[in-house]
Amino acid sequence: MTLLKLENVVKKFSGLVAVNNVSLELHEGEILGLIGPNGAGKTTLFHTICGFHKPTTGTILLNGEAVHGLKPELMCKKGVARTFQIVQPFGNLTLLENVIVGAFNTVGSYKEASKLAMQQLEYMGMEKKAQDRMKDLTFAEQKKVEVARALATKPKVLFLDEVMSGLNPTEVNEFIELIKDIRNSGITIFFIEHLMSAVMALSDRVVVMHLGEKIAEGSPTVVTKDPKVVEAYLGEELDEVKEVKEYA
Amino acid sequence: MKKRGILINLVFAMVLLLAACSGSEGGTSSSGPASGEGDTIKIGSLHPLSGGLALEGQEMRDAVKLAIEDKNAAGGISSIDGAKLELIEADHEGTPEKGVSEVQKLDREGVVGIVGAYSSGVALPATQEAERARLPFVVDIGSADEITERGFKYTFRLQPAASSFSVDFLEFFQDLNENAEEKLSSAVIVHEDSVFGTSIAEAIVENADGYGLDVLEVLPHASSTADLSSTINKISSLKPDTVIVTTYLRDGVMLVEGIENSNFAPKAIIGVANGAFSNASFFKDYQSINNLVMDVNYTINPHSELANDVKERYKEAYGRELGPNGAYSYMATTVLIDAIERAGTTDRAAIQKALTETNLEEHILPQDAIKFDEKGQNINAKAVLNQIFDGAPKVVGPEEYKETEAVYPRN
Amino acid sequence: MSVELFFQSLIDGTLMGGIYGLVAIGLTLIFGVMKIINFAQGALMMLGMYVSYWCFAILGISPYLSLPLSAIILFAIGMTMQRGILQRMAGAPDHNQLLVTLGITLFIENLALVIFKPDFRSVTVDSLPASLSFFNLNIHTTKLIAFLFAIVLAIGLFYFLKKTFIGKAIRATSINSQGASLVGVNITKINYIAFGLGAALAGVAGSLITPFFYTSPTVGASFILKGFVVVVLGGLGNFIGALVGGLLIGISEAFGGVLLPGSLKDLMTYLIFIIILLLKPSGLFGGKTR
Amino acid sequence: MKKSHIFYGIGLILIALFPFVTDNQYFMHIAILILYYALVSQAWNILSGYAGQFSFGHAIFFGTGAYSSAILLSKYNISPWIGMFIGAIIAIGIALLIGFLSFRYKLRGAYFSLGTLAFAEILRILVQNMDYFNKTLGILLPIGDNPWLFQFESRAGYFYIILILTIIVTVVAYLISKSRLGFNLIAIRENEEAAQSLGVKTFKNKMIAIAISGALTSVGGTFYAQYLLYIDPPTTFGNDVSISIILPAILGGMGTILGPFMGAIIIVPLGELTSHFFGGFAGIHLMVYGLILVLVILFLPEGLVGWFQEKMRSSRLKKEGNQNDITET
Repeated sequence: MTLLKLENVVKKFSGLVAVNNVSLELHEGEILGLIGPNGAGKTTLFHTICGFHKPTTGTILLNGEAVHGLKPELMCKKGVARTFQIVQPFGNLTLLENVIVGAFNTVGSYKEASKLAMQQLEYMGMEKKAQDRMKDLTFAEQKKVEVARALATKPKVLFLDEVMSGLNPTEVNEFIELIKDIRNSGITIFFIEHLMSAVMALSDRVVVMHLGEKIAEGSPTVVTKDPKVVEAYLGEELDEVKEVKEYA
Repeated sequence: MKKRGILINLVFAMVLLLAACSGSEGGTSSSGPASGEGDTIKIGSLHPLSGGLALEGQEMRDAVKLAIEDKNAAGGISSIDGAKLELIEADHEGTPEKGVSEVQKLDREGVVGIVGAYSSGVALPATQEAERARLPFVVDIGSADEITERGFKYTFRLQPAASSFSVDFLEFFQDLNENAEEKLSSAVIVHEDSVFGTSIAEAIVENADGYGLDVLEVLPHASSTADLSSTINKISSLKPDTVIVTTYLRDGVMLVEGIENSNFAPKAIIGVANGAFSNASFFKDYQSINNLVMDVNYTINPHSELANDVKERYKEAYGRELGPNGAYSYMATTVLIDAIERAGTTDRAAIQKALTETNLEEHILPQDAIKFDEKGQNINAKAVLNQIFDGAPKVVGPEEYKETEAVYPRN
Repeated sequence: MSVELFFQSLIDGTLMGGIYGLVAIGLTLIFGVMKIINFAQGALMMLGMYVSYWCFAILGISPYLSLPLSAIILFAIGMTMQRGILQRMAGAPDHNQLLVTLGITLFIENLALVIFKPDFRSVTVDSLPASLSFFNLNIHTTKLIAFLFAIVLAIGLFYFLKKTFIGKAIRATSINSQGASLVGVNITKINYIAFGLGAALAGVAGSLITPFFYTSPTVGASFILKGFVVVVLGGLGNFIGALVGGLLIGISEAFGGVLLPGSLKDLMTYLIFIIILLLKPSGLFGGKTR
Repeated sequence: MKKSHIFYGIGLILIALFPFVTDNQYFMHIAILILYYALVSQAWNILSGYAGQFSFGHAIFFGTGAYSSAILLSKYNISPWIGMFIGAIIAIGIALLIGFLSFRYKLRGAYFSLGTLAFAEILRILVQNMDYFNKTLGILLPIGDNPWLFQFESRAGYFYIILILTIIVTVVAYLISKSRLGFNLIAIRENEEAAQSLGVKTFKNKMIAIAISGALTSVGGTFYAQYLLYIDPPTTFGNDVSISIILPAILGGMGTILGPFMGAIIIVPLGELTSHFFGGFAGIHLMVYGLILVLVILFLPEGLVGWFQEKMRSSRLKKEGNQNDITET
């Protein structure tokens, strides 16, 4: 079943076209990967779907309901949660308080909210540091809390923007398992990732963007063999190209 | 989660509060003055010593000091075994709540009376606090009518109220026109927009009709304004016979300078209780623009020898001319000292009673004996009309204090 | 409104506007580069006024000659302020900087009160006629000089920032201090210089207004709020903008004073301010919105 | 939780007993000022400390409260007890208008501060020019001893009123800080984008914050007017008022419950002490006051309560670190 549907979405910034006529579908319960070289417009697309940008033209349907142009907070109320490419912590708050903010999306009382938040922290394995301040954490830890915070809003679909960058291999493996687990709990996942191993291991399907346009879509193994995709990655950092070719 | 920090803070707060409480027990009791036999008798001075009104406040504080030193030099309070007087200074910074707390502090210090205020906004709550503490408060300057309209027993005021200033001005205006060949009638009122200027201007407008004064326009401005040119332009476009001015020193000078440099010369510039036109620095430093400027003001009696003596000694001691404000502070202090002398005790109620019976004939003000009505207002208080001739002010009215004839209209 | 009144108001408003611009130029440098709302700017200007006053009172020197001295002294004071206090607060929340400058203002103003006494003091420039008149209109000479200085300073600083190395470094720091430090700009030093320069400009403004404005410890208060309004109107760090913003305020005040009753002319300033703030927060000449 | 409640209870009882310990009017006045500053600063704290919208013009609401109750009493003979609520309602109206303009047009940081400052100046100039408000002459309120008209013979009456009001405001702030609203506000302060992504309706929450903050500040204004019995535009709508509302919360710790109270307990006596010790030399006391202000902000940038919390946190971390070491060895 289609959960989210984009039809001809365009986002321009004073003349510059960041997202050009992208249409795609996100099915309920799947893990969809979004890849593409730097500057492809991936994060802009996320911003546009989540309500941080208004699409210049095009429609976005969530469960058949038009949601384009809604503010981010309303998108969240409708079950869309996200993390940020550059972490956006509430630095002066404790981890628990960070997650409580998310929990209050659906819960009314402080008691329930903190209970839910603690559960999410435990889920991410961060409960021991619940009383630490967010700004005192490492980058990787902050990413985890950001996921916990997003999950605490009880979303239907979770947007993850390069959640694994900067993590060491062990942490990456942990995260891959975690994301699978989240999907198994019934949450649809749409994620941007540069780390091809993670994309290959996780994605049910992959969408590829280049220069604002969608250039390919399909199963990870098929997409990475697509000559257009390989070409798009040429001129990128070498090892990434290698990585793409490796899987090709 | 923050519990512990909060608790420690709370304990800390308690300790502070308790310290404050125990401190109070050790302090002087709140009722009655502390000064006993052989001690000095304390007099409080409450003026704006810092902030925008510091100039006036310090001038007045110095005048209080001089009055106290004069009495001490003359042997102290003879009815209390020659007890010496001591000045306790307080600074109300121009804020009402500070005014209240300073009255309480003076009360704790055991003063037998307070001289002060300057700003009406502070005088109103400060006198109320003094009333509550049954502490005599002699207001030297503070023009709002309400100060003596609240039925307080312990509040006395030397300066005429705003409304009486305006009436004095209108009477002078009428007299001037009677004696003049050319009668002036149209006028623009320029005033600074705090209680001081506004109350005087409003009272003039209210009563103008009966005195043949035609007020074309009232132009208020903030006393700390950077620019008065639009006021001046408006005056030149209205072309009134007279410009009536109630301002503080700085804006008063700016205004006269501006008029002088414009194309329009009014036939008279008359200040009402003006902060500039009776100020020594205005006489001296602005001779090119101040000629024949008039001012209706509370001031020093030019015919009194005592006044000249006080003026000289003030200048010697503080390097500054004794202005009208200081003259009133000096006299307010003298009135209080006189009451202490007559009461023969430091009991405040007795001093209050003595104050109501004040009948001081030897003073430096252009008025009959200083006496208070049942509201505490100095009933004989009178403003005089000054005019500046070649950089020196001369009294031109009323008849009994006149030094020379007025030049009116001035051109 | 007569033609004469119209033009006289226009002239007076323009002159006064130039003076507001003059006061705002130093402020916009500090606000624009270091993002500090410097409430002490008025107090610094007051110190500049006293430098010129004492030079006049003791040595008989005209304020136009003591102007460089007041710039140098204020530069040193500004740098010390930055070095001793504000530098230590780098990274602290904005409002803390604002409150610190407030504390500094309180300190400087009352220090002046203690040392210089509260007396109003004035400086006269006898060599100049008080006003020039033509077509029945008057131009205040010393205000005109201050106005011309404001124009020269605004343009001069504009080119200083554009052309010189230090100027470019200041601009780079204001746009992106991290980026500037990456390309080898010594941020700390640039901040000293920028703040010193801002203070020196306050001193210059002070010297220039002594001939027609009283010097006293609390004089800064008359200008500081309008200064901020002008800075925001002109756009942060924009000198020409500050000048034009000053003119806008000066002229609207001049006409407001003639046309509006009571002291409502001051309302004009703040209404204009809020409208600009809401509709074009980057200022009249700011290109990008925040 | 229980233990802390007992502590608070004991603390409150101690404060409430204050008038029995001393009948010294001066100390009573200082205690009243401390509580009053704690109240208005706490009210400011809700908008600026929690929601991070740094208002530099809270005199807007303060003056509204002062003038509403004073006008209602002097012109219509309506008790300030009722005037207090009417004032709060008017303050909410003004707050929503200012909030709508500021938040709708996304005024942030220094721009919001300067904007509120300008709004306060506009109100001051308007009041100053309207006959209805008696222009610059201000309003003098009748003196008396009718508690129904907010008048008390003894200062203790005012003390208990401001004590109760301050407790109410503090409890309101506490409840907010533990509610969804409070977390939403803090989230907005810390990172508006992240807050939005978590479903926080930023505009609505900011509007609620400014309304509550404005209403509570106006209550402080009402108290001030009825306590000093004389108000005029500069002492209610002036910049100095806004600054004195801000200072206690900054010194004590913005965005904390006890911060405004701690700040007031320092700053009011500080002003008194400096003028006590240096009062003989006009100006020096304000110099010292300014100097101490600079030093405190320099060395306690998070305020007193923030500093304490940081100390607590680091000592806790150290302890935990030690424990970890022990378990590891």
